[in-house]
Amino acid sequence: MASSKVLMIGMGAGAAVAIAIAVAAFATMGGSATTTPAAAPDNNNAEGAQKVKVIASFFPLYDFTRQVGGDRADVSVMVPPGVEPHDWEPTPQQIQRASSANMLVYNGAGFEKWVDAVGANFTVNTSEGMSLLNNEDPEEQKEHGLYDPHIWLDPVLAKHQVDKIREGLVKIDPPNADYYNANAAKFASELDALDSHIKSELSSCEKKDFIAFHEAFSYFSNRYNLTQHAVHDSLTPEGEILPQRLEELVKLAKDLDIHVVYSEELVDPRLAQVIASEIPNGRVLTLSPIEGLDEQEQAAGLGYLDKMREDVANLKVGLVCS
Amino acid sequence: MVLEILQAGFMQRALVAGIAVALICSVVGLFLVLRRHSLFGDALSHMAFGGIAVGMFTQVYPLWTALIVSILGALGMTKLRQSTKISPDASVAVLLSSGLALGIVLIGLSGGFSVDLFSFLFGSILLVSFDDTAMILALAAGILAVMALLYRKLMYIAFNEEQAKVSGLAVNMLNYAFIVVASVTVIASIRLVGILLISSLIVIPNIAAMMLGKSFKKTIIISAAISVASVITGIFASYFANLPPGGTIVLTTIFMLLGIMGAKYAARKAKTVQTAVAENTSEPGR
Amino acid sequence: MVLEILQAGFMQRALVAGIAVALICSVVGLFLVLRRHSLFGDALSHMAFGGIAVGMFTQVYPLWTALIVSILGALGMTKLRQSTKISPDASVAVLLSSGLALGIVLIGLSGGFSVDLFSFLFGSILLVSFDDTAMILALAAGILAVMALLYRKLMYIAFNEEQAKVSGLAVNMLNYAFIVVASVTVIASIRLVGILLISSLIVIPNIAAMMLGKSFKKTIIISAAISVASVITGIFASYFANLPPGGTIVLTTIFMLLGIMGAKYAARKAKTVQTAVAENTSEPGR
Amino acid sequence: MQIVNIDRVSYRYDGGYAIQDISFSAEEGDLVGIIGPNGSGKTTLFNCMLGILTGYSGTITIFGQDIRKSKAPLKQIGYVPQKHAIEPGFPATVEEIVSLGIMRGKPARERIITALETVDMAREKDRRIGELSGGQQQRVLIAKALVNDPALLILDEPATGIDIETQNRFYSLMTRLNKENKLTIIMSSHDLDAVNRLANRVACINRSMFFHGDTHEFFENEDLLKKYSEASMQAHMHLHSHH
Amino acid sequence: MQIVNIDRVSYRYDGGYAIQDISFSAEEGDLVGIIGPNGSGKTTLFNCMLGILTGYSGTITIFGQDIRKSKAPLKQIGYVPQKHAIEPGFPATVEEIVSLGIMRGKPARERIITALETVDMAREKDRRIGELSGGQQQRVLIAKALVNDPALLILDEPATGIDIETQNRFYSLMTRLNKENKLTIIMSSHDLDAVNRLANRVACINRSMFFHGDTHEFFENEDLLKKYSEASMQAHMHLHSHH
Ligand SMILES: Nc1ncnc2c1ncn2[C@@H]1O[C@H](COP(=O)(O)OP(=O)(O)OP(=O)(O)O)[C@@H](O)[C@H]1O
Ligand SMILES: Nc1ncnc2c1ncn2[C@@H]1O[C@H](COP(=O)(O)OP(=O)(O)OP(=O)(O)O)[C@@H](O)[C@H]1O
Ligand SMILES: [Mg+2]
Ligand SMILES: [Mg+2]
Ligand SMILES: [Zn+2]
Repeated sequence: MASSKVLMIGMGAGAAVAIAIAVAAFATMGGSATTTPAAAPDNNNAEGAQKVKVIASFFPLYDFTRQVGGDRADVSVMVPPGVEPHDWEPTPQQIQRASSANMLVYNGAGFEKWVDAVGANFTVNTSEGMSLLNNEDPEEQKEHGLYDPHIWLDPVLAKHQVDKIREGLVKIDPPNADYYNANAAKFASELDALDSHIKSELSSCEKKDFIAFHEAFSYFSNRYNLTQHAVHDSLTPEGEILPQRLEELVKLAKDLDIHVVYSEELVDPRLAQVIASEIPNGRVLTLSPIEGLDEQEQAAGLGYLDKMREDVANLKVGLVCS
Repeated sequence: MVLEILQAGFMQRALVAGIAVALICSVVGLFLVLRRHSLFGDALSHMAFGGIAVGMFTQVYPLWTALIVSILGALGMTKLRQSTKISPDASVAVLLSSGLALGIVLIGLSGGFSVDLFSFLFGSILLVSFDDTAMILALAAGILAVMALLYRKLMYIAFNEEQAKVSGLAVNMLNYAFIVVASVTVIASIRLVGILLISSLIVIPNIAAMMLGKSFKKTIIISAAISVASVITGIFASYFANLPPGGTIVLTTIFMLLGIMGAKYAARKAKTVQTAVAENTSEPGR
Repeated sequence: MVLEILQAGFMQRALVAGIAVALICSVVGLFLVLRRHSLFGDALSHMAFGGIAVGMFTQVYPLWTALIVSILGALGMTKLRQSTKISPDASVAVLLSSGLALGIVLIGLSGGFSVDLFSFLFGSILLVSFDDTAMILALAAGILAVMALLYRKLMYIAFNEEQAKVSGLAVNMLNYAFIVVASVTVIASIRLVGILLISSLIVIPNIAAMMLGKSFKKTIIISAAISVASVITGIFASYFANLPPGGTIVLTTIFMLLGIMGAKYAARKAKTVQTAVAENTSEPGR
Repeated sequence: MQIVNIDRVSYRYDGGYAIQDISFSAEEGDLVGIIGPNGSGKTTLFNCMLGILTGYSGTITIFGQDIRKSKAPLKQIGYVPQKHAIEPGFPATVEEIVSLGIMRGKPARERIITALETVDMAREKDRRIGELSGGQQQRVLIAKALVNDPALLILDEPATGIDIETQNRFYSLMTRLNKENKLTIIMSSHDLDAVNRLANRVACINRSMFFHGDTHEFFENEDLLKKYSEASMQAHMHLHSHH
Repeated sequence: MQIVNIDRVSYRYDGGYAIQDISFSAEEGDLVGIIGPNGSGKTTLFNCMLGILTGYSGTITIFGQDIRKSKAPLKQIGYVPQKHAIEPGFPATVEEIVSLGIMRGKPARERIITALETVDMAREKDRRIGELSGGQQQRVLIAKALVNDPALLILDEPATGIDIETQNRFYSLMTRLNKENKLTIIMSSHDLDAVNRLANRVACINRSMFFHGDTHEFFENEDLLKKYSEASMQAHMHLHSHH
């Protein structure tokens, strides 16, 4: 439970209020969040003025866009570092900034409900043309749309996203088309390498079942023939976990002989810990849905590829791979 | 500088709406503070949270359920206090806890909810629209009119509820009426400026004013002046220092309070020294 | 059924930690309620928020800054109340507003924050670890021991601060000591069971107990019994009805309060009817 | 004209009866002294008459109206309570507090000043109520009761804590209002001398009423006086021996 | 042995001096009556003596200790305040409240009962303090002051609101404690009769002190008595004419 609301809260007024309504905050509802101007990356610096201004919705797309845009595009991100992007909402100032950018890159599949409100000059929906998984839960459909948005966690689909970004950049900045094409091709090959890395790493595992923190790994599981379970039976890491659900999870882990419960960076670690403490030899590892990196990770220069490799390493432990 | 910042429409609106909110919060707030309901604003926002949950659970427009549940909660709290010996601040705490628990349990029952609706509670003074400004001005005028009308009666009740009753005032009715006015003040203001600002504007200018004003009338006027000054100072400071306006306004009120306390203390010190000196110089003559 | 639910370690820990928290909150809470500090728990959690922001701003481990800033804030509040005529509930409101504003402004200054740290404020009774349970048991024992030691003195201060001072008690020191104990109680409990539960456990069992117990001792015992019973009932109810435990416990305390009020009312009614009957039957004989 | 009629009034707290079967009446121009030891029910009786306590049995009629049915009589009553816990920090001046008493007619400045003058407090009118000494506060509350130009005064130990000079002035004022303006006054007191001097009627209660009649009848009757003293000593036994 | 020594003590509130240049002392076994009209500074003086007000000038010595420097004397003082705003809902019994008074020795049950018996309240010991009548509460507070077996009693209008019988008992008790146990008592009162009967010394104040000496000296001196009455009438003028 706990946390998710807060996690989603940006800084500033939103957080203020959320805490003021203390429980509203910890009771888990997603957050209506706002960010102070200071929190958003500053893209008004002098040298950025000549480059095309691109704004990406959240971290993976920011990373992809940086790879493709290289030093010819001035890329910034909407959801600030360290903030859970599910149900995140921008402030009017952020909207204004986004609408002044040359291009807005977003995930689509219902992940960013605020896109229409921005009224961007030019938008790239990176999931366009993809065959998406349906959101099975009718209750959730109302809130989180019809589809499962977590496509970026499948390197093959990520390649598609990168291609969409390339298309977009070429369109708004034709003079640099070759540059962008070359960058995209280079990054695509790295994604291919990631794909085969995952395949080989997970080729000889004892188990197929794992317990993620929220249902972010459906595309991933389909691709690599795994079975996903989740602490939060939901496409978002929100909502209070109730006693019966905890018990179900413990039973599930015991039945499937699972000893690892996965947590995420942006949530309260205690939830996974409690479940782990109930199962024999239980332990908690991180399986990042790469929905946002905190400032330290970003400062350390970590990117999508590094995070995916970390995930694979951790998954190998849980799936007992040789 | 000042002129430049006043050109932005959102700054104009923030100032106008902020002043309106400051006025009603400080006037209504004096009575809340005297009734020992200082944290009513905070408690009511929690009740509003419960109300929003009710709305989502019953599929009714949450803004309305928030308003209705809040007012019912506030009336229930008044009833609780009137029919038991529970102290006023404890009854406020019961209101807060109930609202919160209600919300959480309903959310649990319905298995989650769409959070957009929470924007209701998370206003920011910079995001006030033109319509909002017009609305709060009209509402503020109405609230101030009602308060002016009930002024003497509410003052009597704040002074001594039992004596007011004995004098023939319909104390219970007046309590209900006041709490409805206070609820409307809080709910209307929350939407615009957020809960943080409300709670502080209710309390801090009033306790500062109570240190200065001897009479009730002067206390109200000083309190209104302090809160309006804080809002204006806070908005300008937040602009120039690039700080969140809500927090800056609150810190401004707190600095004003501390300043007034310091001034009083210094005055007292000076007097005591004078006294001591007078004592010493007069000694030989005795 | 009951046995089965007790097999899960998290349920056992929830019960043990819940009972410990219920005990300390109700005992410390009686004094908070009598001092008109009912919403101290809520206010302190806001101060803790400010403290976390200080930690992030100064790059110090936020748990410590939260604790330190909270305790300093609580001491400051005590100082404020002791050196002015501000009513206790208003001083609690000042604490709440200051903490919140401090946090918001610091977050604004630092341009954002990593939210993990907030999990500090957002405990859930189901997520209590073994270590947490041991910690809260030890802490509860310590807090209850201190309260037992200071019992008579704190009762005297709650009854009448001035008279306690005149009797030679070091009232200011005792006030500071108590507020530190209360702060530790709140901060330690928040991490485990969340702010919602704390605020309610501080207030509701105590106002219910004050309706029943004639003596101070009985009031403490009844209050502790009510809060422990609510925690146990609430946890079981939340399990069987699959509801959030925190909210369910709070609603249980509220139902107990309403039940006690109803019973008192019914008793009073019955008596009045008796009286009336007695009056009528005795009439002819006069 | 009958101003007050109390007919077989009883009230019980959780602990038992505080007053039982009290009956008496006051005509226009009466000054009734209510006497009785501590805990004998004087304040309880007043609280029933003033609508503070409602669960009494019996009937209380003031100005011909059953006060259970109409609150209108209250606006014509001036009341000085026994206890007045005035918040030290309450932000109002003496003048403002007295003005609260005005429930009939316009809250005119002169009325307030006049009322304050009768208790010799006009010079303090701009001070904060909470700053005054205990006796000064009591005087202000008397002024507040008088300012309304009441048709009935109910005074619960009004002279408590007031210095002798002011007591004398206050009692002369009561006598004057009572005699000249035919103002009806019901006053409780432990000061038997004052009751003897002022009141034309006495009601002596100790849970139930054991005397009601002319003042001189009471004070000239040694037996009654003795009974009063004894009652005084046994007062505390009554409430608890009966449940 | 000198129990209390007040040496040129003055105190000013924001409004001006409430007491100015007050000096007097009490030897062991003295019963000092402090008299003066409302607002003359009696309570202010007591508050200075008891450490409630600290910003006074001059020196107050109790049991030979400067009370500015040591709070130790307080534990041997029994004090009955003038105002006691007891919360109606405070959850404590009469017995528990009296037990709070015990600052020296063990809080033994018998001590409490004995103290309650002296004010005739032992039978009410299990009742809630808030349920008592005003006079009954005052009696409990007297018991609370006595239970500590104090070496000095400070009583601010202690008999206020207490019925005559109990007043008489209380005054006899004071006389007995004073005469037999040599207990030093300082008591303010508006009841000159009582002061005349009880006190061996009188301090008459009205902002400043205008008499201090033997009781009979004061009460046999028509001039002084007249001055007291006049002071009474002018009391309110002093504070405000001086700033
Ligand atoms: N807190 C205060 N602030 C300002 N002035 C005060 C305060 N308390 C008392 N005074 C003033 O100081 C003077 C002395 O008051 P004090 O209470 O000592 O009088 P007192 O002799 O005890 O009177 P009483 O017989 O009515 O009890 C009065 O004029 C009073 O108004
Ligand atoms: N709220 C209450 N709950 C229970 N008993 C009460 C309550 N208030 C008063 N009593 C009891 O009722 C009886 C009458 O009290 P009341 O205050 O009417 O006495 P009184 O004649 O005014 O006494 P006093 O002279 O001391 O003012 C007393 O025994 C008192 O203890
Ligand atoms: Mg009485
Ligand atoms: Mg006095
Ligand atoms: Zn996700």
